[in-house]
Amino acid sequence: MKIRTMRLLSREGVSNVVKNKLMSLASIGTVVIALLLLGLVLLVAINVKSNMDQMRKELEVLVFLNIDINDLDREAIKAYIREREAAGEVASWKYESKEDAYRNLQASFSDPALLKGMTSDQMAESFSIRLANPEDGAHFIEPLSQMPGIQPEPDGINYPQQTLERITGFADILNTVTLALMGIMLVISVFIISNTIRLTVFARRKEIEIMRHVGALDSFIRMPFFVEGIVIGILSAAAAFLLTWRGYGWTHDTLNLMLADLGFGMFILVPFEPVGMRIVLLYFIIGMAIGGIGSLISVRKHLNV
Amino acid sequence: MKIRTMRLLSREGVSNVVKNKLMSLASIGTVVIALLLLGLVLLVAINVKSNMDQMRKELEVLVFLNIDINDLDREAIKAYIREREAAGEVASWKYESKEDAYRNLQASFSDPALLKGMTSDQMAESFSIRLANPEDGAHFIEPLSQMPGIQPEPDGINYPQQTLERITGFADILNTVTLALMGIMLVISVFIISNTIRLTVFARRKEIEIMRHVGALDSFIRMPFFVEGIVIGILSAAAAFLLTWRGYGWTHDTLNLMLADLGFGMFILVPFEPVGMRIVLLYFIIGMAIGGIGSLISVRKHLNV
Amino acid sequence: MIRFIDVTKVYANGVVGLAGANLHVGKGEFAFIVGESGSGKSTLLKLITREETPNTGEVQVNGYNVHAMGRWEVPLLRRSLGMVFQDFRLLPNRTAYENVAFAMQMVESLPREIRRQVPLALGLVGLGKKARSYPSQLSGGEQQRVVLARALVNNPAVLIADEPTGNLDPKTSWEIMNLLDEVNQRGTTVLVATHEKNIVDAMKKRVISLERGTIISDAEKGRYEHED
Amino acid sequence: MIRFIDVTKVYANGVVGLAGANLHVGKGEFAFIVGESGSGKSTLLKLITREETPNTGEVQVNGYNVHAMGRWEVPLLRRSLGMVFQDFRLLPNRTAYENVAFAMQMVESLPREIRRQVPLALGLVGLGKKARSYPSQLSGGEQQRVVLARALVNNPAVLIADEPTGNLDPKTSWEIMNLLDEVNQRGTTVLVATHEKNIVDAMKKRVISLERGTIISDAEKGRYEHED
Ligand SMILES: Nc1ncnc2c1ncn2[C@@H]1O[C@H](COP(=O)(O)OP(=O)(O)OP(=O)(O)O)[C@@H](O)[C@H]1O
Ligand SMILES: Nc1ncnc2c1ncn2[C@@H]1O[C@H](COP(=O)(O)OP(=O)(O)OP(=O)(O)O)[C@@H](O)[C@H]1O
Ligand SMILES: [Mg+2]
Ligand SMILES: [Mg+2]
Repeated sequence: MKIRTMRLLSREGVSNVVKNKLMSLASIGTVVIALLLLGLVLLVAINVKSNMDQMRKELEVLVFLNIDINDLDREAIKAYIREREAAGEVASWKYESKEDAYRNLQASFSDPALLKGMTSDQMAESFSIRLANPEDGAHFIEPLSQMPGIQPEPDGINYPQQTLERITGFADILNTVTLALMGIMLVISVFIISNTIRLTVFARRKEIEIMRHVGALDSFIRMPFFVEGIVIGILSAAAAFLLTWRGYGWTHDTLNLMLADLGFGMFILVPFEPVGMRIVLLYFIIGMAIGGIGSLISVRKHLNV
Repeated sequence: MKIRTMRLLSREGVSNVVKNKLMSLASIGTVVIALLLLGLVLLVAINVKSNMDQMRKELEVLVFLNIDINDLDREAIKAYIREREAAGEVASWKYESKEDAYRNLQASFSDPALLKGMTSDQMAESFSIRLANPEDGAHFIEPLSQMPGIQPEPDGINYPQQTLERITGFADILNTVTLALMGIMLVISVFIISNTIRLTVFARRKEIEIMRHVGALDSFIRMPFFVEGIVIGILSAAAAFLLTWRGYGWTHDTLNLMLADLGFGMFILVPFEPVGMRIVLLYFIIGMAIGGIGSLISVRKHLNV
Repeated sequence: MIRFIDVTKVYANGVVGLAGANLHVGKGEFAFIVGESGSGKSTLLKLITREETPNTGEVQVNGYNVHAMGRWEVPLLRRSLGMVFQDFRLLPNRTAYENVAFAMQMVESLPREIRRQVPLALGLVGLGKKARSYPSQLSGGEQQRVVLARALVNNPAVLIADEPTGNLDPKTSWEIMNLLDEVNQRGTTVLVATHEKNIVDAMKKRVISLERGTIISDAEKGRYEHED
Repeated sequence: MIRFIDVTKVYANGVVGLAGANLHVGKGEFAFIVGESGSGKSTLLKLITREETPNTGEVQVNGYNVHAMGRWEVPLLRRSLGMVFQDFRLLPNRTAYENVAFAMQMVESLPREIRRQVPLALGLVGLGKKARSYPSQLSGGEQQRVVLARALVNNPAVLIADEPTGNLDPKTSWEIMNLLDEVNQRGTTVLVATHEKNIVDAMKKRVISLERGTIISDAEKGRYEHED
């Protein structure tokens, strides 16, 4: 195909988008919807994941020391934690003395009378440790549990293994569900779009017939439809992105306010910017792929007749 | 229009569904997707609402009595609660004696040593009351707070007003979001479907022209398209229902298991049966309306040419 | 029956289709409309069937002003007209039989009537054997004849035919023209636009000649080429 | 140039389009194909352009077996053929000029060439003034002539015309036939299916007569009605 023919046919494809307004709008509309569905699933997943990561990061290993622990044992434990911190396994840690513990207990009871007869001597000292990687809990706890001065099981070392497992399990489910939903949405999108394109090609089958009639090569016939598909893909991606950007911005602002109002301040929607680029890319790639490939497939059916 | 013409044209419409396989499948596919989107929103909303209602129902008014309360005052309070129960305002209530309270406190501490020096005498008796309508809390508490024998503010009467407000607020948001989403989905559905129908009518504009050519009344021309639309609506509704039923059944079983596994046993998906009927109705009504009205509108455009 | 009063049709792009035409075709008449390609024959016929509307002047069919009709009256007008046009216009997904029957179904004839009339009409145009063929399975001339059968099947008051023999060999053309003559004998007003010089000359009917949108002659027992 | 060897075409529904046809049309020849409606004229032409394929026998164009060609070779075959068919087949959303230019663009002619040739071709068929009209704005005969201009514009080796004057008045028909003769004089092989008895008889060219799918006569300087 000569450059000039290519240019001619491409221009043809672009102008077809304008000429067949009805069909172009139909196609763009469906591609936009398909992309929005994809984007919706993606954004929900990203947000849930980000919130869950935050929750995981806040999990702590609690180590309760014997009430009558000696300084040597305490320092050994401290040294162990410091060593692991140096190795990068511990993100941060905190020591709670007997006095701290008593004050906290006091604060948690509304009626101080209830603590009558209790003294700080009866409280246990403790370390609370945030791990860099919560999954490595066992690896960190194993040597610790052998050390002297720590309360016996089951109270000595408290690691919310169960909570972690819940979160991890939930994240796994979420990943699967997201992938499945994305898959379904993609299938639906391709279905809607191939329908639309098939119909537009069907409505223009006479045109294809006439092109063959005057001796147009198959590649000549495909070219305008292909360009048309790509253009529609690009326009759809742009529209979908605009809608997503605006829509998410609005949802982000409103929902974060509402969540804060209702006291769920720990849950927040992530801002759009960091994920925006990914979504732009996704939209344009999928939009153009769907448009281009969709039209090629649809035209082929009519070329074989 | 004579009965026989009506029958003829209706049969025409039905057989067109079969003849124009490509277009019928395209239309059915899009209507099914539209209905599924609606169904999805509806089912999510129903489930969240049902879980939140459950949570609301479990809210309790806690009334702590003075440690040195006399029998008269206690009986007066009990009488008040009974009276309100008779009036249908109280769903159920429970009395917790000093001994019960002590035992519960004991059970909540892993180390009984921590309760050394405390006796059941130091505990407060309490009533826990579930209201029939949690929103009426203030109305129920008002007279109660005037009665003697109840601990002074802020500990005396504990009603999780804040939790209730959170739940109610969340339910309000949910209602709005659901309505908005349903609206958007409906608009999207109508958009996708009217696109598809417009394209199918466009592809058959020659046919309409010929019908007009031989003197067919506009109503004659509309009839087959209308029937075609209705048939497509019905088929789509049936398909969408089947998919929803199966899909929800599967999700229900799997997700409830997972939630239980992860210890979120208090959250459960409602079974399909009670909402199923509503969804069938919704699908069929919307499917037929969209199909029928959609085709009438699309045909009209071509009748005016 | 059909009356044109100072009718002018200028198309949107400025081309003059018909210019100040005055014409009267009485009930039961037979008239040929002749003229070069692009002279306005089809335009004239389309004004009668209301596929086009005039810019000025009035077209009357049966005393009614066609232009002033409501949208809903157009089908009723068309039902009184049998029409054959240059672009054949058959429903592609119906057989020849079904295409003809369709015209009867649209005027709500009895099924019994339909079963009787349709084969008759197809037989008249020589296509009794092609009843079950789809348009795509018919030759150009055969398609044209199916259209003619469809136009005739309802015994219309007026038959409007635009080059009904354009794709037919001379022998078949003669048969068709004789058929139209016969239909005319039975009382139908017939208007035929045609290029068949031989037939026009031989049939000695009324001939209306057009040239660039103007009626330049209108002669009883006329000939294809008018004598000034 | 074109050769039919024992070619039989039976359509899917059992109708015989062509039966055991043998034919040779040499380079630079001019031949009319005549016969009643449904006799197989269009079938014969469609076998050359490969719109239909034969059941038995072989159709050769320029020595190549048309039936045995690969899909991708068909466009190349068509480019060497100029084709005019009964159903006009113009692109509805392009003007007359653009429709003709399109055929040149498809064979990748230079824009300069296109700007020169297209008006020439439209002028040849008498439509110089209608270049900017869309098909729907043209009369039946005008559309047919645009198709003819499109078929001629690439100077094809063979011109296949199926009733190119079906919608034309006698005068214009003569002009077109003379044009085809002229094209033939310049070396193009011309095959015309037609019903124009007067013209066929007057032009004294080769005439191939068909009857129910069979070639019943093939005469140099023949007449429309063959003499047995
Ligand atoms: N829709 C239209 N828009 C613009 N011009 C038109 C339209 N239809 C017809 N014309 C022009 O009006 C003139 C008359 O056209 P008409 O179809 O009446 O001719 P005709 O006598 O039927 O010709 P033919 O014998 O070729 O069919 C022609 O020049 C044609 O180009
Ligand atoms: N696609 C098809 N399927 C079945 N039968 C067909 C098909 N095309 C043509 N025929 C039949 O084959 C026979 C020859 O058709 P053809 O089109 O070759 O005739 P023709 O000589 O061109 O006639 P006309 O002058 O009316 O155009 C006719 O009887 C026709 O009905
Ligand atoms: Mg005309
Ligand atoms: Mg033919």
